[in-house]
Amino acid sequence: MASTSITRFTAIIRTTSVRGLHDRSSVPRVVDDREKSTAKYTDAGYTFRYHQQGVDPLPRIPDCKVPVARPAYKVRDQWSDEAARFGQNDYIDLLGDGSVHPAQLQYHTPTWLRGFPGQHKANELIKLIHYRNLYDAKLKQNSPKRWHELRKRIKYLMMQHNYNKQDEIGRERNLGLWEEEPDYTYKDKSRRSFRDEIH
Amino acid sequence: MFSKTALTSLFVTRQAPINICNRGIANIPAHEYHIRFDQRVGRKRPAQDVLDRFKRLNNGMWIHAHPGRHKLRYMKDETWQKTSLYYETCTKEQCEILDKLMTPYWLRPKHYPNDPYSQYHVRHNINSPRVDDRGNFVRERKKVLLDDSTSQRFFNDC
Amino acid sequence: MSQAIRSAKERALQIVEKASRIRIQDARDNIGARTTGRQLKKGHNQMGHTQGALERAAKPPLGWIWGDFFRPWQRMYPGEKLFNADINSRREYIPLSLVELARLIDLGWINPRQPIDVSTLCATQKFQINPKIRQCGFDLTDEGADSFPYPVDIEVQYATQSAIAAVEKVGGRVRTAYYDVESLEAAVNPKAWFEKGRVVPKRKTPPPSLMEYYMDAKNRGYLCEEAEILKERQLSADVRGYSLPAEVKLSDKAVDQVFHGIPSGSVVSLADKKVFAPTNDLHREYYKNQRSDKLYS
Amino acid sequence: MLSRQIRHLLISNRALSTATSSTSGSSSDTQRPLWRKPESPFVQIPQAWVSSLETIEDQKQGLVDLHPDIFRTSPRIDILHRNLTWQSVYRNVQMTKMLTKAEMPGGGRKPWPQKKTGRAHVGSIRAPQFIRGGFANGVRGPRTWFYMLPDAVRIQGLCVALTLKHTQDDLHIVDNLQNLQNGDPKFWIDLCEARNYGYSVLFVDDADTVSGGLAEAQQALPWLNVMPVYGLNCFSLIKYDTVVLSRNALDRIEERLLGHIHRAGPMNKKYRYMDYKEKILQEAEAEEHPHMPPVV
Repeated sequence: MASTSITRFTAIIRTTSVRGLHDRSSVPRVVDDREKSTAKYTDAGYTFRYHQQGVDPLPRIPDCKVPVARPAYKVRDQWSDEAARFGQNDYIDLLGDGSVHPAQLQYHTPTWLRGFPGQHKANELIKLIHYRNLYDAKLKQNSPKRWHELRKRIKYLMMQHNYNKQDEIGRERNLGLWEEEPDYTYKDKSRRSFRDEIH
Repeated sequence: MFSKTALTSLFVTRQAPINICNRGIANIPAHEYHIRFDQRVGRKRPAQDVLDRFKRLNNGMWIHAHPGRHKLRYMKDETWQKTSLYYETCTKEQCEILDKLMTPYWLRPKHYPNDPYSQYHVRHNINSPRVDDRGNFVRERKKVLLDDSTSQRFFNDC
Repeated sequence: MSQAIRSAKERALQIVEKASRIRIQDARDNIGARTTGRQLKKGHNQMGHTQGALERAAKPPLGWIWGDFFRPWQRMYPGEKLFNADINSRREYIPLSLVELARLIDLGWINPRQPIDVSTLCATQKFQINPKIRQCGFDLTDEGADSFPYPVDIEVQYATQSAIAAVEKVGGRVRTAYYDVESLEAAVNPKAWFEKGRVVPKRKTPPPSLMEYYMDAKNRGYLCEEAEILKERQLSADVRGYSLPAEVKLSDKAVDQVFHGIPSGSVVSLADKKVFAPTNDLHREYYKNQRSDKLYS
Repeated sequence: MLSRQIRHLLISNRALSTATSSTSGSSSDTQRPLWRKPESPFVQIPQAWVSSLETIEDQKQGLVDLHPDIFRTSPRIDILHRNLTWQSVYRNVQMTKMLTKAEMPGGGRKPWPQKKTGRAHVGSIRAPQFIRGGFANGVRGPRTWFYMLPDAVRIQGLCVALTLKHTQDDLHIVDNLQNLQNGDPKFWIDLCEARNYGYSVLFVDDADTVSGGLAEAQQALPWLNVMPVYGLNCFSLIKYDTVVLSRNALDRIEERLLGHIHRAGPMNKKYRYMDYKEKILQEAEAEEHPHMPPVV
């Protein structure tokens, strides 16, 4: 009994020490959380003070009476009206009669973003193009400055994604934003220039 | 570099070499080489110059014509006269990168009646996985309500 | 724990039963369900040899594998018009083999005693047809032609000769019929069409390029005369060597009709379960005339 | 290939045999026809007591059969986890927008000459290295985390949550929730205490509204809540210690969930913004300014 416990103890010691030596060279393995296993505590909040006596002062200027800035203390009520009903109607398209979808119930989001897929590459660009396509006329007419800025931003992002970031080469995610279409016309390579129209 | 596949039934319909102008590509606008995001809808566009030159078969393989097949034909030998008219298959790496340049429309298997390529849409004796990471068949058509053994018996397409 | 045979599910539930109440913070993913890849070598995430090459050197063009940057490999091959040039004018069909049809009937998705057409097949939710990208309907293919048991009355958009023969061998009936884009859209999803309150469209006559196909009795085209088709049936039976049983004819659609029993030009109310026929003379006249599908050649 | 008629025969045989095996000493409630009951002999049919909420003590009125596909599925905690994560994340919106160099006012002039000043070479006072400059790679604009889980996962998540509640004896069935006599909070506290309902209770009913004693109690007690069937979700099912279903709600839940489990179309139907775009924008028209576009 004792011998088994001792071997177990040594095993533990050995694993920890090996891990401490070279952690990154291990074979990729199934772990609970990779970040957790690799991240080390570099700062435990302790400042070494070998020659100081007494208690550390609070982080403030001496004799300054201004309290340390920190977020206000808040009590979260688990059973307030919103918290108690959190998540209600998330399954309404399955459990209801099928006429309502949770995407329609996102009343806290701006109207043009309700139900718009939010997690994908080049999200900002696609979002802005969507905004532009919806409000182009209004923008031009009533807030030309913002229209200009939007144009600038779209142009910048377009350059960014087409030239600088090369991550759009890859499988396109089906975001449900576009109809499927061939989008191709054969170009006759024997033409003198692409501008020549052949009829 | 290439694996040659004889697509013999296809080159029958080929135009006579004389009719083809042997001019190279002239002044294709620069954006066709670079732009992948479409301004209007904000999505990737299929690479047009790939679609001009390559064809994707339903089994995920790409084929292209033999480069230089119309050049100096009179100088070349009999075997070359014949084999230069075959289509060639791309390598695996090339197929993968061409797939990446396409939109989902072009990656979808399509069925046309009287398709001259119909014999080449299936490939047998391949060991690579039948499904991709999402469980969709890579090389074969998805059958409706058919189990695997029945589908093997009737279709023999994988 | 009892020694009776238990499924893994029951054993898992037994553990849950003994456990304390499961709270939100107890829900977690399976261990190993999400693992991230690890960078094995420093250079693996770099598009160039060095970071500098990535930052300021010329980037290869799209899809580059070999070749120089101005003439990468994919631009070294000659263009081929036969490959994709006609993509915008090609007609795509959804393949429907006889095995799959038999299987659908076996499992009760389709009633063989009713006439089968596009709406019947699409109502099984096993097929997706998008008329907007020139998918023109179903192509009846001949896989499983040897053992097709059901005498069905089926209307498809395209059919191979052997599939036609296989259906007719057991006394079935095949017709190939053309649906234009609008009527196919209505036939694919009738519920959405009716809910929008749209008028049941009239099927247009096929474009010139398809006229020949649908006028040919060999293909059992819907524009042929019955006598010719009868002759062809007999002919194919003689050639293939089977005796021709009596044909089932479950119902006949008019040449311009989309749904069985609903005349074109009418409006369908799903709430009242009623079909409203047009009373205005102008409308009636409009839906009486035969029109050709001029949208495509 | 099994023809439909034969399968029907098999199903009816099985139903008869199970019914005969489990009729011992229970009321007529037990023989509830379960739609598409699994044919496997290893499947246990879960059962629950039906009681009434009129008295403090739990008076059993009979047993009721529950559908094993819903109330006796394998306890996939990971699927439940996916559902809970989705529920807490998908509605998030971030309204912060950090302005870029281009969007900050001014900054068009070169602040000092390029060379010979001894200072850094700068083109604009709104460059990102300036305090009060624009932000590079900042948080941009209203950002959503919206995505939809596949239907199959959401349905299975609901089934798992209901299964967990049932196996841990936290799922109770009552005959009626509407128009109860007693609305006194003391009565409801005693009731929950006597029946060992735990800290919080969720009542689920078929109807949209609830009236009578339960409505009053719900007003008074924050940990006691009522939900319609269509409001049911994984988060609430797990958050509340006890879930009480009415008979109507039970029938409706089984109807809806089984309808989806056995539906004809694909279970992983893609959520497409296109399909809902028109409806959403139409609904939002009233909120919009007639001339000005919304602020980004």
